[in-house]
Amino acid sequence: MSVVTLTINDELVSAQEGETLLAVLHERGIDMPTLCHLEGLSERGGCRLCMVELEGSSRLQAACVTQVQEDMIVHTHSERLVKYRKMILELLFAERNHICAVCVMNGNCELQWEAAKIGMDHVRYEYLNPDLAMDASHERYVLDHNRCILCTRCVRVCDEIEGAHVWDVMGRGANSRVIIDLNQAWGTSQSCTSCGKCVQVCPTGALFDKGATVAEMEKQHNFLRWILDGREKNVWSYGK
Amino acid sequence: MSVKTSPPSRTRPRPAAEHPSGDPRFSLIDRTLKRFSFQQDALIEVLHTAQEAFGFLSDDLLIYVAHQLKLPLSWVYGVATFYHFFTLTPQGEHNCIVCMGTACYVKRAAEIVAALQQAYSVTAGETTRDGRLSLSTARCLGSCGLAPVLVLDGAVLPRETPESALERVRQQLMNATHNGAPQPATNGHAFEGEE
Amino acid sequence: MNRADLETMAQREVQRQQTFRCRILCCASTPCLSSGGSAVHDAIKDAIKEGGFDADFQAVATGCMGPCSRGPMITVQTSGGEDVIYEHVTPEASRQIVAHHAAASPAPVEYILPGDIPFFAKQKKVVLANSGFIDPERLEDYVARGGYTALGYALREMTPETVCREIIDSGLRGRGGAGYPTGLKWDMVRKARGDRKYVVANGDEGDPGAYMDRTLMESDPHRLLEGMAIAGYAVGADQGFLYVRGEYPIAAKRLERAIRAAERRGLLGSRVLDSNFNFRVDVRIGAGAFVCGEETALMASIMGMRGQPVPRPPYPAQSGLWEKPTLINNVETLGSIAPIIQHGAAWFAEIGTAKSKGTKIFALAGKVDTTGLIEVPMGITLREIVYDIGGGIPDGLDFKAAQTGGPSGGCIPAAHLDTPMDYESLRALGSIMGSGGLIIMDERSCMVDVAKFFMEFCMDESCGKCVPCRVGTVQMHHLLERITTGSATAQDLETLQDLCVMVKETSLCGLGQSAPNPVLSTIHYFLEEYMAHIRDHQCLAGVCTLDQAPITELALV
Amino acid sequence: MNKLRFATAWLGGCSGCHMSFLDLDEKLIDLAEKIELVYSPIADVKEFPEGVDVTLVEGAVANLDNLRLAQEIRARSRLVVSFGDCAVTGNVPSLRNKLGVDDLLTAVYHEGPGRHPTGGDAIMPRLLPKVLPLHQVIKVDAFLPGCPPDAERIWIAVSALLAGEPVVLEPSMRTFG
Repeated sequence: MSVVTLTINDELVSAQEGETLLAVLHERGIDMPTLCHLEGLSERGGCRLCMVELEGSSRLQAACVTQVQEDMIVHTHSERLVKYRKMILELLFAERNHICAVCVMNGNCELQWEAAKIGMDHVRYEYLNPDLAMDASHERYVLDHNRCILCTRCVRVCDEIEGAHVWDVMGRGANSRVIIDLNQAWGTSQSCTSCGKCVQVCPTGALFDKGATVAEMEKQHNFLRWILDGREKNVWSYGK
Repeated sequence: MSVKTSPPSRTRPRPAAEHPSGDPRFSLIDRTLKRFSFQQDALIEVLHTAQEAFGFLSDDLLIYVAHQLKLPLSWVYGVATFYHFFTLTPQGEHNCIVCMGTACYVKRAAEIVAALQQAYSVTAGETTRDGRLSLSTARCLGSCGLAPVLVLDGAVLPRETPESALERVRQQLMNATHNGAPQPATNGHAFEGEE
Repeated sequence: MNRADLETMAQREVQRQQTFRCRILCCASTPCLSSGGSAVHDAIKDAIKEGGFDADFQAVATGCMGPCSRGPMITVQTSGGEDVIYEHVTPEASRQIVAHHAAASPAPVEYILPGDIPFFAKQKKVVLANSGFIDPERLEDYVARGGYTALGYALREMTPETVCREIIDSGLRGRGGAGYPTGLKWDMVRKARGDRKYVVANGDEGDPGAYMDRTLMESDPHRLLEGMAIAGYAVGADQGFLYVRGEYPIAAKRLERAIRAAERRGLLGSRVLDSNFNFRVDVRIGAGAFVCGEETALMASIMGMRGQPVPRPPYPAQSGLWEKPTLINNVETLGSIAPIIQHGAAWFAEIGTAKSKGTKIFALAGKVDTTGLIEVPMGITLREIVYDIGGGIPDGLDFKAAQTGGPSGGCIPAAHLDTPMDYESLRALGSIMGSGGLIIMDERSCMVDVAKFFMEFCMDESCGKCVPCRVGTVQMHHLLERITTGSATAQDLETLQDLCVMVKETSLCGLGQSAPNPVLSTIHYFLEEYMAHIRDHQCLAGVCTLDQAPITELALV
Repeated sequence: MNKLRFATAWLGGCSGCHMSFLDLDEKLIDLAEKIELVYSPIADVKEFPEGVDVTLVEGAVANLDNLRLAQEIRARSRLVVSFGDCAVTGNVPSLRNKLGVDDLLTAVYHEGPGRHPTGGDAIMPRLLPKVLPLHQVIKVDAFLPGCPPDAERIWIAVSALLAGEPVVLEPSMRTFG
């Protein structure tokens, strides 16, 4: 693979051709907020947090779905971008009932942390306060729509890694919901293998282990690397 | 998403399993399945046929379609709920659609919707408790020259007012014999006036 | 069939038509059918039969004639005489009309619509040239008017490269809204590598208030198929998909029939017109999702998935349907192809302005005297459309604004009535050409309410994939709702504007990127109206309720 | 030295933020030297005074009394700080927002345990249709998130306010919850 040279925030950077811009930013240690992106899953480009400015292009681009190109000039933290990222996070907090204080993921939540990092300390939009259900019918896991940000990591991991495609999204727009099979109680699903991958990749408290209470839930994504290394490279590294 | 349907290839269709319920309407679905050689990309076409045959998409139907096309249930459910055309609940005996396209809006179709909603205690998109009338709104039926437009049991009625709309619906509910069984929904195919 | 057979077929049909002394063309397009067009058609057929005029008279069910609000329309063609157009025809009137033309009895003058009125005189029919003159269900009718000769010419006399060149030279731009040069798109797909390629005709006309594509599909389906086949030849595709909006069953039916008829005659399918070119077309019916007008969402829908867009690049030209190079063109764009090949790029480029060539179809609706479907040369002014073609604003009221581009467009105020209708001029005014919806509003329309109407539309139609569009449209709608109910503060207007700009710049697809346009455009031209709502609790048009107060004023009560 | 006129107020919240404030422990002594506490739930003052320099407001705006007090605070304070998650986001009190006010009262007082108020008296202030964060009702100058914000956060914020500087918290100091 050939190497391309690009400029990121006024610094010359070399990268492998075919890499996504987001991967390069991460390698360089540039902090890029993300929510729908998760290494090991296909990219969705839906949360719009990793938007960057490309010189010569009037449109902003999501770094997770943009491939690096020779002579690309990238700005990742302009005033405008930071302002938009804050607004997007505000929109997410206003959309459903994200009450951090009483959430199982308090302290470990990606949404909570992205907001803190960027300095989103209040929400200017009207809280929509939708009346949403919880599904605790599965013997080991719980689904709480109040905390879901529709990143679809659960849908993708179940489809791409587990191969069961239990999850999908129903409806559209603000009425979208993640669903199990025919929008049925999780405990009644015949396709679910109870592997728990969806729970582990969920960035918020929308999916958690039954029995976890406030601030007790922690998630780990290492298994994705482990599975993919095994599949792609026939390497099973038990370290870490 | 990585899962993909495959492009249509013109292979010989395989025979469809007979549906255990023996309901002849399933053969209509089977015909469409065969026409598209059980290709997964035909899902939307198959759902169209299923809804035309049964009036709405019950869980049973969705399961049948999912199994025939070898698609995950949640995929089929996700598609069926994404598109406005598909309905997962039974429709009323009579069907009244008020066009809310821009031209109709400018000519105050919202007042017609409000009048009907009030008169029949039903919100647009729902069916009355007694199952006699389904009221819905449409995103432009493309008859903008005739705005505001109403579609009552498949008949397009041009240049309506709240008063005339109420009268027409009243007439329609009175004239049609109340046979109890819900008639097949028109599936929004509002212009089947031809032929 | 080869080109000579095509020629024979055309001649035979022309001769057949000439045996009739009088052809009565009845509009069988949706609007006319809705106003009683089928009863009129039946009455004419009966009158012909009863009068024993079968040999002399022919009744033809045709596509749209244009002035839909004056329907049902009929046109009578007499050998040697001028065409006579009748409006608001009733079954009773149609008997009189037959009698008049049969025996020269007095004409029912009250139904005659003069053919030289500005509604017709100011138009230029290129794409709709056949519409209203042919029976869309008969291949022969289309062929008699020169149909499929362009395809035959392209296949025999041109290479794919020269076809693309011709389209580039014509200056044709996408009629779906964005106005991308069609020829360049073709050339990109032609050059793209792929063992299979696809052509998609986008007939998912979702703009509320627009029905150009439906009319074209219903009135002249073969023209669209011919355009698709030429496109297929030019880019190297052997499969086409025609994506028809679910609300248009008649269009879908006619297209299905047209495909079968064309396949039977060897004009589609394998070895088209005895050449080595194969081209199949399948119809796919949409199921009601505005977002499917976006090309990547449309492709998802064709592949049987939720109609959600995916980020571009890669563009469909490189990786589209099933990751193969795919050409997606709007139906109206493809409708312009055959005339360009037939008459040449130079002829087409003569029409219109320097940067916007050819004609554009508009669905003229709202508060004008004559509403309907019109095809005008690019660059005509809005004033000519409203006052000449449309006949002005009824009830002695004043023109307030014209809305173009539907939920993705904006409003043009009276001060800009003399703007030429072309891509650049409309964009400069903060609106877009769009697919061709043109809604005229008078002083009884409240512009804040109009903005809210479109925002509600976008909110309902947002696919939900990206956050700015999914939640941003809800919040923008909320803020507009507050303004129209009187519970907004000056701060809310600022929040709204900020949000508009963010959603426009960060949304994933065209739906979200353009959803704020109606708000931004109405704020730009009608700020005073917004302020009147917020500051004075007043809706000058008398539309909004304004029956609530800001929450902060509650405590003061 | 002129002492700053300092106030704290308690709207719809659990008073946990005030408890956390008291966790400043010995720092309270330092604070007492710099400020004059002119209004607070922990001081017996009935009327919110004029000419306050800094007011920390705990709790969401849930009823008409909260709304009136918030507006009074705004009119009479130079700097208003949303103190804790309830004031910043609505937090737990806002969980009732998905229910209508009438349904809520029925559920709590009629169907709930114990005696219910008969209504019609002036004891219970009228509930707002929705519980709102403070900044959606009045202009707020600084935000101090946390449920409750711990003493360290409070100290950093208060120190900045007393020094007349903007409140700047480290990312780990500004998480909700």
